[in-house]
Amino acid sequence: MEPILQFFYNLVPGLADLPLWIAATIVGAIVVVAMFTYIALFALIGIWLERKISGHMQDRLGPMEVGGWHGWAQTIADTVKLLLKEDIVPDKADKPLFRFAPILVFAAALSAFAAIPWSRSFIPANLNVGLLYILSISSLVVIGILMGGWASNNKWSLYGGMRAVAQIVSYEIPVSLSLIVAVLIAGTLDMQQIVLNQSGSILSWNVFRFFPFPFIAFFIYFIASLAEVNRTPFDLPEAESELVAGFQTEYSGMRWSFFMLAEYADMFVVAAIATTVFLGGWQAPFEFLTFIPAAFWFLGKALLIVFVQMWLRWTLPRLRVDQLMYTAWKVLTPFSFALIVFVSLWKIL
Amino acid sequence: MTAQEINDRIQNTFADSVLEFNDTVLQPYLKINPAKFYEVCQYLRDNEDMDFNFLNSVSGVDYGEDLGVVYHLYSMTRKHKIVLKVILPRENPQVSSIADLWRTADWHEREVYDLFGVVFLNHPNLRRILLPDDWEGYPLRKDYVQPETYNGIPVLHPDMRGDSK
Amino acid sequence: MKKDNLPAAQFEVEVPDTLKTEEMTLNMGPQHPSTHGVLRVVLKTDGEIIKSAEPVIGYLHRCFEKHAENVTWHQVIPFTDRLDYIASMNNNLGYVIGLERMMNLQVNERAEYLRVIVSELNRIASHLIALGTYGLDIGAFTPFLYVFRDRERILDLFEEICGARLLYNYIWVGGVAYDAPQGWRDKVLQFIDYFVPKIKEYNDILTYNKIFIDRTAKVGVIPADVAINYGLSGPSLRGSGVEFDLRKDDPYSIYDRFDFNVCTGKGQMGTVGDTWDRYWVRVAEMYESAKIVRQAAEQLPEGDAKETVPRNIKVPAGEYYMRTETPRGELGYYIISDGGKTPNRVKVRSPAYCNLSVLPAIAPGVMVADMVAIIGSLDIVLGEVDR
Amino acid sequence: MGEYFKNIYKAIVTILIGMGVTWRHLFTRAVTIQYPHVKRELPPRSRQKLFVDIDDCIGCFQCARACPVDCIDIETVKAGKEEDLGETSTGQKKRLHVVKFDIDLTKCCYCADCVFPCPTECIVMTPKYEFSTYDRFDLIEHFSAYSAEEAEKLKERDRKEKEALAAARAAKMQAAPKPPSSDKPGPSA
Repeated sequence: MEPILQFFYNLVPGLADLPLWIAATIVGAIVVVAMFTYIALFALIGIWLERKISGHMQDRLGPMEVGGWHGWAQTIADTVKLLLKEDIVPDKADKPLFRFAPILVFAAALSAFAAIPWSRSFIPANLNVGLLYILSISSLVVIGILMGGWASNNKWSLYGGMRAVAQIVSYEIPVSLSLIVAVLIAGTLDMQQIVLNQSGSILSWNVFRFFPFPFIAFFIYFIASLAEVNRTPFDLPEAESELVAGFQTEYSGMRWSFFMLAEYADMFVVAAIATTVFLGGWQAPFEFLTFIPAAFWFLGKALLIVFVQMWLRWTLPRLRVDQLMYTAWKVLTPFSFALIVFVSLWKIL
Repeated sequence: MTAQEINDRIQNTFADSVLEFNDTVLQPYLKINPAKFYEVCQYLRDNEDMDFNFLNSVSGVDYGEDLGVVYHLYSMTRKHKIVLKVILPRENPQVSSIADLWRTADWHEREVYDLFGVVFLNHPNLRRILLPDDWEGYPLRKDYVQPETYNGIPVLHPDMRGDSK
Repeated sequence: MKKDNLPAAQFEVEVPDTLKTEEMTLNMGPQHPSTHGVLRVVLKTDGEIIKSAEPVIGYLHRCFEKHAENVTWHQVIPFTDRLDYIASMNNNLGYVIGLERMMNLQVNERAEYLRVIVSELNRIASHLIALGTYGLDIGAFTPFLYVFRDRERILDLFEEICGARLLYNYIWVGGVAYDAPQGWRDKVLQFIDYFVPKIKEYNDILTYNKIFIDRTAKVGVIPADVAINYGLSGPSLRGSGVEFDLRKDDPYSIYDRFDFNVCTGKGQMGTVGDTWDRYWVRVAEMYESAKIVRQAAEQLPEGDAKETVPRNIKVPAGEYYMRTETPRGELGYYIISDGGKTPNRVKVRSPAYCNLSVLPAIAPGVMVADMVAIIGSLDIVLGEVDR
Repeated sequence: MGEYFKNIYKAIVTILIGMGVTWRHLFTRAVTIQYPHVKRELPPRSRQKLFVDIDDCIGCFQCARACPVDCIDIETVKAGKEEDLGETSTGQKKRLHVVKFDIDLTKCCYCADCVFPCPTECIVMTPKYEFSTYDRFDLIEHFSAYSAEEAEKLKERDRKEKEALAAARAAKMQAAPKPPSSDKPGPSA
């Protein structure tokens, strides 16, 4: 928090005179609101982009009406509609859990933003175990999903919730193991430090160092992270052709939009982690491009990964539960273990 | 094998099983004695020369005085076909089920039961299939009168009810 | 049943006696995204594994057979459109040929060729939908829109020849409702030239996708003898490796003049008769149908397609069971005439109805996700199942 | 083990092939049209809304009889002896007032079976497809050239004529009981 506090002290001179805890609370609130706004904006733009990308990939145009130019206001209109919808809680649902689940899911997604470095100075919470923090906080999502699935008192939701638990818990392992490959190279869990370790040209990014091991690790991380955020081909928890809508079957309106928001926030989080850990974070690919702000590079790389996530979604069919488990336990996990061994040996030698 | 040969074989194997044989029509048919029906079918399926392995369809027919069930059989190996008819009385029509010979007959017979009220003896699961379980009457019989209500809900179109136009 | 040798259940889990488990009854449908209409399947599941499945049908029952008894011979044709609304041309054809055989009516050559062209185009359109929705069932959305793109072109052709895009009422007793307009034949040939390379695209994105193969191969295996015993027909039967196609084995119309192959499942990706084979038979049949359309369009004779359409349809008393090969299988019309103005009875032996009846036999032991794959591979149209 | 690696290889390659297909499509032109702004020109045979050129209608009931769903409702009144209703464009003499010609488009199944039997080709299907309404009853199209009052008047006249005819016949019958002649009953809906 130090750099940000410093940044605000410079911005608002009077702030430094206040006691630290008040100043920190104010700044913290501002950052949280900013993050929330960012997530909401990202979800708005992300959903619109997803619609446009899927549209064009399918030989159509996607939304074209609302707002004029290429239907840019479509998601805004949809959001307004969702917010105005009646809040329905099923009669036989476990009401407190049902109400709490979307909040928990969203809170988990939001908290993960705390440790993501946007530039040299802007990182909401510069923890020295940043990576560990993100991994652990983002696994809270699964509790929210199970809660929602269980509390809905609907068999399809239950299926979705159970699938989500099995899937996300399994895929945590390849996710963590593949990140460890990069951690081994960087020698730290501090997100900012990992980025700083990769300064220089594109070749000093983790993904290209010790070639090809971190490259494969990046690949494994990307696949496993798709499963973490329930995207195709791993969208089993919501598999619309099997489970109607999975854990969110009974949700509508505002509560459902929280799930949606969390999904897009999670998409961005995993992309941001991949960027930070493997793709040099906010670093420019070449020295002479450093005049472009760091946040641009960070966002650019993260959004590129988000685009690939969308691209895959509109290309691939869905796996079955047993195949999902096979992929996690028999392919991704052994491979990431092997990578850890190879990279450690390389480091030792 | 022609229909005539099939007829001869059946008549030789099962005495008075064939009540009528007609090959002057487009598709020759045999009227089978309901009492012997199951045995004849079993013979038709299992006999090497017959080998009727495919049951095309089972249709209920209302002939006015009687009801009938018509079976279209085909052999994929021998490429011959035959039509079997069973004539049943209007009151309490019963014939043995062949659902264990050709499993496809299961649903076909349920349909005939549903729409004509023919009871298939030894059928594994003789329930209505197309209509709701609590439907009354058998709609494809010629003397069927459409009820005015179903569970208290008017079912006839206003034009047909005659109370408004 | 003597000939029953269904494969052993795919997934079996040993549960120790000390652990108390319960079966869950799950109502899949009538409103469910992948039951292709209003089919309801009552599933008994043990976790993800299905113990038994019982299809419940009748939600779309529209009393076709009762209707047919109350309208004139010709007026039945628009109702046949609505049986299998994805392949209306083929539905018209069966009924009409049945009547023509009863009336002993010879049809004009040009009309015969037009009939073959439209029914084979409709077969392609129907298989395209089967492909697209199957992709959708497995979770791939994009192929669905690609097939619709190409299906639209077929519908455009139909709209040009008969004015309707879905329910054609085109094939009439004695001929067809309209002769082909100027230049229609060339458009058909152009479409075939455009379409055949497009099948590769579907194969690239769906058929040979490893995930798709994993999802469909070795799932829902129907051995040949079981398939025959359950009265399966069409691609579902041929997927089990039975080389049986009414266009070859019991030819009607002028199908004996064309050169085409009967495609059967060979178990390329797993076992013969699995869902991938049934899917693949449809893909392969599109090539064959395209071949037939090309031949028919090239040989299309000049003439008046409406020449032999009778003004009044007088069907002599008698009965006939007419079966034709629709995209879903053997569609049989059992027509009984008493010589009057209206049919005495028109019974429809619908292929989807018989194909669906195999579901309880192959469902036990598969997963919920496989259930979707199996229903999709049988390619049912509920309009035809329930009539 | 070989199978294991082969599977992974196949998965990666086929996924890349699939991604290639969607990537190519990302840059191909959309095949859809923006419907309310762009409208497709329908072929002339397109079977959409029914239209009746009532000036040509001779009230022969052929279309109503051909309709499989009974959505055409016609009522006619015989023209008087001195009345001349003119001719249709095909040169047929009109002998009936078509006082009612309603088509219930909610029932219509667009099969075009009514179009073919029409002797004067006055009932046709047009390529007009945008006719949704807020009220179902607006979908009942009234084609008759007569207003409700005129139609009522004509029907009243017809009824009176028929009554008079029946009375005259009854009187005749009483005078000389003969087997009733096969009179043509006026077509009724």
